[in-house]
Amino acid sequence: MSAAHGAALIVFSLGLCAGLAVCAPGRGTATAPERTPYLGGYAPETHAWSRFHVRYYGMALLFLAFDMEMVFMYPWAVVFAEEGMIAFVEMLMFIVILLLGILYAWRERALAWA
Amino acid sequence: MTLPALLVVSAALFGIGVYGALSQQSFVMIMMGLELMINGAILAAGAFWAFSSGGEPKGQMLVVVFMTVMAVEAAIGFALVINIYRVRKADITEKLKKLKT
Amino acid sequence: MTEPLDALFWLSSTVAVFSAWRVFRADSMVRAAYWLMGSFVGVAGILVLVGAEFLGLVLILMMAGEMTIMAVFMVMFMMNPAGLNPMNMVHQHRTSLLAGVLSFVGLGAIALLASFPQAPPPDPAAATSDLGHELLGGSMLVFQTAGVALLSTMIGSIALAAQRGRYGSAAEGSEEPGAPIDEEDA
Amino acid sequence: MGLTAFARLAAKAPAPVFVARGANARSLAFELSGTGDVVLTQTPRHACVLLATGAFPDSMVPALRQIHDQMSHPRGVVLAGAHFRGHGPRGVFSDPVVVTPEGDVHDAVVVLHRDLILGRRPSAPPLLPDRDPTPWRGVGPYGQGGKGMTGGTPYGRPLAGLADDRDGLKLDALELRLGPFLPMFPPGLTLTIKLQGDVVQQARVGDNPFRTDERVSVGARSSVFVRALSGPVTIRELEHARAAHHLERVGEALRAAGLGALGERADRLAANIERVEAAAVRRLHRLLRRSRTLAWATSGVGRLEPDRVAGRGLGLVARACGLPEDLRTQDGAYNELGFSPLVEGGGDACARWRLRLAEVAQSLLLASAAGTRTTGGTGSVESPWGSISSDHAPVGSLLELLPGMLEGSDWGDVITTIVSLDLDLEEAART
Amino acid sequence: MTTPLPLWLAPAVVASVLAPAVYLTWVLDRWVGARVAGRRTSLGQTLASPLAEAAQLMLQSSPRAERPDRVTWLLAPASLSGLAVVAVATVPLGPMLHIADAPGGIVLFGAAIALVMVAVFLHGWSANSLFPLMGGYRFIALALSFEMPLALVLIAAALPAESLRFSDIVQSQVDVWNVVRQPLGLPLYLIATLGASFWGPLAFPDAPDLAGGTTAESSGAALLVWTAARYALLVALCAVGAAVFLGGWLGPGLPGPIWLAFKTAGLVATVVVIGHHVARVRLEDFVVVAWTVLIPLALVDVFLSGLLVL
Repeated sequence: MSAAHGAALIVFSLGLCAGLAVCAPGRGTATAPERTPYLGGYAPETHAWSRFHVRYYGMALLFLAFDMEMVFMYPWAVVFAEEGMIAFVEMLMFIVILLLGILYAWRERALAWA
Repeated sequence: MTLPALLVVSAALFGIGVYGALSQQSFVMIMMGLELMINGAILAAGAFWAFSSGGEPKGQMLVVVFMTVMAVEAAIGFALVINIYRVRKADITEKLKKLKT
Repeated sequence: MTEPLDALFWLSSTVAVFSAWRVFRADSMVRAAYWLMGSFVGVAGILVLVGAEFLGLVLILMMAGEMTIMAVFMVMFMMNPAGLNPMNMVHQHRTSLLAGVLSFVGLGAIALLASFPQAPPPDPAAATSDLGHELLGGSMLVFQTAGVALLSTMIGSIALAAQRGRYGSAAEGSEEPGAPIDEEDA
Repeated sequence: MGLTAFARLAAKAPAPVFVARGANARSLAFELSGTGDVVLTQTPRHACVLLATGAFPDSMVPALRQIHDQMSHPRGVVLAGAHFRGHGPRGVFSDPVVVTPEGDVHDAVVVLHRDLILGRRPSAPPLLPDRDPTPWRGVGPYGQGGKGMTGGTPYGRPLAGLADDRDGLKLDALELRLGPFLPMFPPGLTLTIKLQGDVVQQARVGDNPFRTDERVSVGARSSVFVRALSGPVTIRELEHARAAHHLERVGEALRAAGLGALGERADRLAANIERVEAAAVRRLHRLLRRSRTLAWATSGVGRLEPDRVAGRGLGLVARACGLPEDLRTQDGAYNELGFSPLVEGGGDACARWRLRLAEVAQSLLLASAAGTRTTGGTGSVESPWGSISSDHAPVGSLLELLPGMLEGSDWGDVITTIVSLDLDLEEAART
Repeated sequence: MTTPLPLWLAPAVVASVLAPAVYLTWVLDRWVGARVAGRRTSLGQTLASPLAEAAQLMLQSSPRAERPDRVTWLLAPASLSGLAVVAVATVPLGPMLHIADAPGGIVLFGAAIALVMVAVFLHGWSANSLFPLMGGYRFIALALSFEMPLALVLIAAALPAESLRFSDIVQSQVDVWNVVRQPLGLPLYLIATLGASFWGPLAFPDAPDLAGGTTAESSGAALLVWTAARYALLVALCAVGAAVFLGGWLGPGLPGPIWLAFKTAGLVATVVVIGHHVARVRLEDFVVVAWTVLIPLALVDVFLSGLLVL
């Protein structure tokens, strides 16, 4: 493990702890009306937590598959200059295949709000 | 930090995944069990790569393939969940069985 | 340098296993999904420790997105998604517990008893470029197959999820006539 | 000692104010934002001072008390021209600062804020009793609120129920009553909506709180347009009022679009309308016309078809649909000035704010050319809300159209639509 | 190429870099806001305003919302600040001054930005209140759309460097900066920056139409942490942009860190000015544009810069 990851871990924990140290003490007590969620004056009748309809689920599914391309692309970028043209062509093929997926999703209107 | 230690952790993750995949009723929770099993597999592949392959890149490739499998499983799984919920109004496995009769 | 590395390894392992166990013990679906992410982060930490730094980081990168999507889908499709009413949605609990323990014991026994080839640790600095060369050379076919698999995943998942694809409504013809649909039972 | 220095530093911060507006509220925009000592907040949680202005009918008082309690400590209340029917000014809040009609609201807010931060004045105690809204019943085996997974009232509230959806997925719909003190809502508006995800499935406009039996008690409407119904008013005054009104609406639209600073600039122009230079308005106009994202974000949102608005006297909303409906064309004084109505095609929120800005420039031109000409007294007047008369308030028809416009749009579009329509409930209650 | 800084010094360096940067960004934001509003403020007032605002928030109580998810309610703002700090730490400050210059730097940065999505979503989810909840869900849609272009333009910058390490990427720009070599990169990166710090036209989760969105229920110290973390995140994103596209520490005469500070300040100023002038777009429209225009453009950027390397 390179020391950089250790440094990243250390600064993350310190940032997190600093944030917690600032927000954690200031809780105080509050009455029930003081805790009521703000809706412009009236109290909600139900909990806000519910089966929230994610209108962009088509896009989310597309993302799940398309995101994998990143995993292939990072190591590709490192060796690109060494491998030269073959790397270019192979990744172009890979990406064109994936772009077909976006094209399909767009034609099916899967990106719009359901 | 030795190979057996890593493999034991990986076995623990796999075991919890098996338990989850078998015991949960909800489709999405079953998928979580599957992902946990893949998580164990990723760790095992990484461990073998680091300790007994001498840096053979195929070991890393195996991890990448596991990640791809996970993405595919998640995307298709969620799409199926949506479809089943839309068509059968079912969100847990028992309901599906009941409707099949 | 070994001491802190060992400590970090045990820390990561604890995070990975503890979070994995909490996944199936959390009432709130959002928490369950992020416990699972915690388990992946633990594994990513171990990967970074053993020198697969790129794979570890990319695992975190992927899982943050994937588990967030997991969380919102869980919220969508689970009754009582925030676990405000504590619940227990398991079946064949004993069998699954047994299966889980058995697979752990079996795999753990292999891990401890079998002898694996020993090899010097790989050079972390070259790991990423090794993977790149492998991707473009030896495993080129795997790489391109993954592309096709991902394309079919995209098309398949969108075709499955869409309400009204090019072949008509998703519900059409797939509902059995007169099947009793009880929606409110829990 | 350290704490005092810290508090003194904190007292230098701009006072975060949440404004609650009733009927006939004072236009506070300029008074408050002039020096940067005051900042308007989007939610009472961020505020230190609750500023109530206007007349509050009884039906709004519980909500007012609720948002008072939602503010964080330290907190205080400033009343500027606030009336409460059936209560004295001090009957609703425990210890408010009351600003006289001649008094300076800005100063009152700043002083109260400083006193609160420095501890010279105690934070206002909660007004409502500390009681959970729904009695808590732990009946389940784990001590949860009810039987089953979705039943009962866990932690005092039930869970949302399933509802059909246009998408075919039957998921939970949240039924909510929003308003009347949401910053992007016009005073008094409440909406009962059914939300699934962030899309509105069903919307109903709540009762107009200003339409009470004893109309007088809500405060007589002091608008110059209402005055013009019964007696002559100079065109200069009328057009200045129109320009100021439209500028304030543009300011609201800009705030809703996330351009708070530009919104403040529009408010400042509105407050100084009689001294404002046409060039300043033109600069703002040019800036906004050029903004591609503002046009992109508002075009197609809240669209009204011309045949649904024609002939209802909807004024600017009709003109934004391409219908040249304007009472001013029938006025001799306006004809002398060479008035012809401006129109804009599209009928959406984008057309409406563009037309508003164009009409601001037109009104300023008319006002400067009008000299001492007068208008009015004919029983009907072209107001910013359309053609009004003593028995006709066009806002009413907009409120009828509103649910149809909101259903099926996501929350961002809901706000864009509401802000673009200029729904003045007080005006709707006039008839 | 390991860090020349001892590990224990890393937090001190990050803090001493980040604290003034956050303060100055805050001041700049207030100053530009006052200018756009046409309001006159004295320099002293502007310089004091962030400190005074922070002090006021520290004195304000923060009552928790009704039945929140307490752990995540606390953790969300704190983890946003942690992630912002990590993102800043990845940027090399000078040729020999690195804090966390990992060999997979752009992956580490990408992971931090991906976790920002988790933090913002949890901030919205944990309050159990409508407006924060909708804000959290909005951010997921936004993040899933900008993440891909963000990662792709960074990969394009990694091609000539043959490395994922930020310091190598900076070093590869000795002759010509990436902003010239890859003209598509910086504009796409700035759009992603607006998204990742939810700023200006992409300020969806905390928008005024949601009454403050994910912050609608928070106040006091928690709100202070959230606000400061957002500024820190903006600084981090701009610093990475300066390192990747504007040559980082490279520049004649002055020491490297000063150059980096200037370039970062330029990007921060651009974003702040955009924030006060460009209206928020519709989320649904942005999602479609991101997938059909921005991602293909980012891929074009990758392949064009690839051709240039060959």
